[in-house]
Amino acid sequence: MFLDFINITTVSAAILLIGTLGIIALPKPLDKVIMFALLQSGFVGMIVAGKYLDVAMAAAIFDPIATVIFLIGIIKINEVRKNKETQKEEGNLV
Amino acid sequence: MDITILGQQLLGYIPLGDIVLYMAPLNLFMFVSALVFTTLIAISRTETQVEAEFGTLKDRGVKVDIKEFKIRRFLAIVCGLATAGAMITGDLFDFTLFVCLIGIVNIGIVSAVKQIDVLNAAFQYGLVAMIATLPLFGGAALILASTGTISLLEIANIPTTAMMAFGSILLLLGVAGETGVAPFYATKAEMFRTPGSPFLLIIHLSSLLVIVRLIEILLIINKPF
Amino acid sequence: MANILLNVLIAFLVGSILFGLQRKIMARIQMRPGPPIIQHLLHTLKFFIKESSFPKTAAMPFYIAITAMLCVIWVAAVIVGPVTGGSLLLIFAIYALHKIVEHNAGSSSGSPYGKLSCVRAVFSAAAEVPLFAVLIIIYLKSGTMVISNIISYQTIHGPLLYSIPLAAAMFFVLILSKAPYSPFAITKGKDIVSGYETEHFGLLRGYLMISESIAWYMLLWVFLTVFVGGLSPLWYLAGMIVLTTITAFINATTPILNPNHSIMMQVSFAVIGIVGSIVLLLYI
Amino acid sequence: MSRIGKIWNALANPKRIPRLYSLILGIILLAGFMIPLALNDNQLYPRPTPQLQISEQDPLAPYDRGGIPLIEPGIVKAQYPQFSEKIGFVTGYLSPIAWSVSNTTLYYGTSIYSSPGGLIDEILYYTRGFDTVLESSILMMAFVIASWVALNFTMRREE
Amino acid sequence: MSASVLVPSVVSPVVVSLYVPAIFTGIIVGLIGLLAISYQKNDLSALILTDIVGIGMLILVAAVGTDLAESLILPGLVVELAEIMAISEILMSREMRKQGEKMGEPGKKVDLIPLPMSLDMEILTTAPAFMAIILIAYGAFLSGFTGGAIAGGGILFYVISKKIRGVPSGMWEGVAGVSGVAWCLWLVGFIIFFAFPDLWLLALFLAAFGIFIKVAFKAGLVGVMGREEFKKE
Amino acid sequence: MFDPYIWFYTGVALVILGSLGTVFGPGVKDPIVRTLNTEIPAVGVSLIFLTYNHTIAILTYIAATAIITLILLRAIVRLEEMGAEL
Amino acid sequence: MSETIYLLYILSFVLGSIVGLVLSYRKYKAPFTIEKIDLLALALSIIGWSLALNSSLITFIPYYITITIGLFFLALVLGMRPGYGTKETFIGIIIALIIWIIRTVVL
Repeated sequence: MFLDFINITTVSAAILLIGTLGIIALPKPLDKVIMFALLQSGFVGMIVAGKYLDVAMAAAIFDPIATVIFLIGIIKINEVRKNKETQKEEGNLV
Repeated sequence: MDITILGQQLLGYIPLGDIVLYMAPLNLFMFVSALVFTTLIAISRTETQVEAEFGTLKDRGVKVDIKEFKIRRFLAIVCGLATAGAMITGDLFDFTLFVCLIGIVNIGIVSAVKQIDVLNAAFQYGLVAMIATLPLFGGAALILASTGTISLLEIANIPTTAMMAFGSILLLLGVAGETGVAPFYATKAEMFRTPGSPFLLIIHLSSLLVIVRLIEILLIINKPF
Repeated sequence: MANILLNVLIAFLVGSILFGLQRKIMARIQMRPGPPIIQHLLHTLKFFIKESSFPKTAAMPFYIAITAMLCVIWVAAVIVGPVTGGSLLLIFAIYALHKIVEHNAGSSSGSPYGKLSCVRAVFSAAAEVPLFAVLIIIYLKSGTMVISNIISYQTIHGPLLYSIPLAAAMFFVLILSKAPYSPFAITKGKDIVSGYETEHFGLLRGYLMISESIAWYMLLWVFLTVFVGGLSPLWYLAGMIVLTTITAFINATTPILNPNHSIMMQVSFAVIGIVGSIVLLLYI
Repeated sequence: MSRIGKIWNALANPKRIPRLYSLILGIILLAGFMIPLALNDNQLYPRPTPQLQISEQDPLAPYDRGGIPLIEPGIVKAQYPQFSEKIGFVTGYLSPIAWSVSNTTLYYGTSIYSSPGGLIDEILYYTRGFDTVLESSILMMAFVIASWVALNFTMRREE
Repeated sequence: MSASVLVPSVVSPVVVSLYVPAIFTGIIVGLIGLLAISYQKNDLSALILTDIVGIGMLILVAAVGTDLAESLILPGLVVELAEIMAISEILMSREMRKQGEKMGEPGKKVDLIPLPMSLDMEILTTAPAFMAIILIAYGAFLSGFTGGAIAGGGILFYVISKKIRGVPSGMWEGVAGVSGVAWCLWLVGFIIFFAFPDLWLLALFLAAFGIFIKVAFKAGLVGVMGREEFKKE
Repeated sequence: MFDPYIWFYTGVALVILGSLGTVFGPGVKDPIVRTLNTEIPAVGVSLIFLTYNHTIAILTYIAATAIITLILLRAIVRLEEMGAEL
Repeated sequence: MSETIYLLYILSFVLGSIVGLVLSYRKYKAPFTIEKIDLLALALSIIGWSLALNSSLITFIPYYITITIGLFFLALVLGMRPGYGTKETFIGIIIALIIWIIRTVVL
């Protein structure tokens, strides 16, 4: 039966692949971070399918940490770039 | 264990669990000389480089300041000890780890300087060292996979297969990258322009001794008959 | 003990005389009278009665110890080689140490010339690749690393010079690079005064020169032993004179190369030698 | 000759070295596709088939190697058992917390065996302890270097 | 359970059958990374790409599929982490010096644009303490390398999201000192292991917790480094 | 016995796709995009570890990846801030 | 034992060269000008080379002593200051070779 193929492993695999394609295809960093969350959830699903609950737990805790680190980095770099832009414009005006 | 390695009688061994450090004359010689050089470095001052100044007739002395001196001496001593360890270890993976340690410490010894060119060379050398972890550990893992052991004393009795030969080629490239020998020497030669002769000695010493040791290991792995 | 002393003395005296011979031959090729053959030896002895002085900029215990080290390692080489017939690998380890000591003798003085020589020595470490290739080829051919076994292998199968000529050629290039005034002698080129020896005076210079003489003797000895086989002392002497003469001819007629080119030339020789030797090993 | 000389000079530029190195390494890695590769199944420290222990509802899966804590050593196939007197004891040991965890749940084997005692500790600290000394030395040295550079050069300082 | 299930005498056939695909994957990944580096002009990109090469190495080691392989992965990981850390610092130091030279003051520090940290994320005000406590507790339970890395991740996260600016140098030295002491503890543990195997339990705990403290604190200091400011006293 | 194969080949796919994405993907000239893309092979390699039941290695690797990411991002931000031309 | 003998040879050669150098500097003040043959040097050279190459002719002294003495004499001439002693050495070598050929080939 076709439905037999729908279990936690295959679903997670599908999510992982979607996340992968999303991260690669979407050019904007913030979109990538969202797809990255998808990727991580697929990964946690995979570990759960392997019945290693403690590993899944740790992965689940580190998931937001990685995301936050990315967010901090992206926000900071955007700010830096914006600052540079304004500086350049000011320079042009002067 | 009464074994001869490459025609040399084993003078003794130090077992640390599965990792057996063994001492044949070659290994012992290199071990002792690495330690001697390390001691020398530990007790030496650094030299002052004299450079001519532009525009005047004066000379300028380039010195290592005390803070830099301390950290570099520390790293140099660690590097010397790592080299000494790499000389007598009887375990392939242990050897690769020693080589890695040597690589990172070598980068450190020059990273404390201030010349841009030297820093650039250190960075490029660092890149090579990082890339080299692939062949280094990968080669060791291939040898492990094909022989089922990473103890050199055991590998010495196992006939060579193509896979072991491939693994040892990777190992060679890995060590070449980590220690910066030919033809990847250019990054290193640039690093040698900075003052601090005793510390630079250890960079060069470690790479050459490790290469000699690697040749021994390659000969142990690849038997022509 | 007496045996060691004897061999070291022989190595020192013969090495010095060979250096002198080399200078003489080079001079004659260049239409100069040249110094007497004994000149290099006298030169070495002279430094022991000169005053020793140390540069203010030197890295202190290190600067002195390094010359002693150079002497010690070559004495060790004599012990491994002619005295006990030990492992070939050990001799190459000693050679590797020699490179290091040579390079740091240059840099520890603080002189810019020494420094340049040191940088060049690191460059020329690249030229040691053929050395290790030679080792591997010898091992693949004879199946042993012990000098006395290599000699007995050659008494059965004939000199290795005929079966692995390219390895011998690579080794000869190495010997050439150690000869003074050779196209590969970038560490002692006259553009950097005396290279790593520039700032060593008196006793220290004497030690350096002694070890260089022993080194030259040992390199030739290893070449003859490994590629021709066990010879009687007279034939060793003859072989060494022949090799010295050949290097003298090459040195007298070629200019010193730019450091990069010198290294890459050696590396190119090495590539040809290694590939050629492997092909020879496989198909013959 | 002059062209060769140019190439030789170019090779001495530090920036080209990592590129050159990776190119050479890549070419050599290609050989890996042509060489017959096979895993020798007679390995040290073998482990059961993946997922076998967990599907048998073993609370210590996937790192159960037998043994009774402090009484009987676990089974370990080391290289030189003669050099490790207490081999297997580390594997057989469970710390009190780990013991209680293993009695309550089936799916915490990894955590149990990461806590003191257990297989990885056996390998990391006992039979191959020297490796661990080295790897953490590598970490420490890298940290010394990085923090020294950071403190002295790259971090912004408020004097 | 029977002993043969617990520890078989040979590697299981599943692992053997997966070996060749795994090795090929490792080699392909390595190749992709290496070829990318070989035509990469940008130094920073080359640094990021070495990460990919490192992943190739991890696959090659993991494919052996024994306990030994697993314990060999850990050094590989550590080496990767350590080298990236050291080299990125050197890269930054180089660029700062370059900038300084461009401004005509060789060797002097660059005047950077002061950057206010405008991070008003909800997660950074409520979560850090909680998550850090969970991670540190869990890491302490795990101990060893793994525990160290996990607890270190927690400390790092906490430090990076704290609001105070400028880390006092005393704290840095203190933490580094503690980790040095832990290192000694752990070395003592090793010596006991080899010298007095009868005290293996003590040795085990010394080793496991020594390395835990060490790795955790080091990783925490990475977080300090990430905050960019350093208050010199 | 079916699961490990799915894990393994998903992992393989992720690793290869991810590394290709890191090398050629759209917008990888921007280092931050490149760093984000390296997360894909990291997850892939974790899946390969999972196949072999290297669970402790997974735990360590997850934590180490977070730290590596932080280090790389710090370098990227700093270099951008300086306006370095590499 | 044989190594001791070779050391002896080398030492005598070195000493001979040094003595030759010193003596020739005493004797000739001008560098590299004299074209005529120095009879003393010629005699020494012939004796030296003949003794060194044909030591077996003299049976009542151990061969190594004759060779040592021969080496000393030939080194005396060979080691003279640049420009001197060359012709004498060549004549010495030729005569010694002729004796050697007569001794081994003809007889």
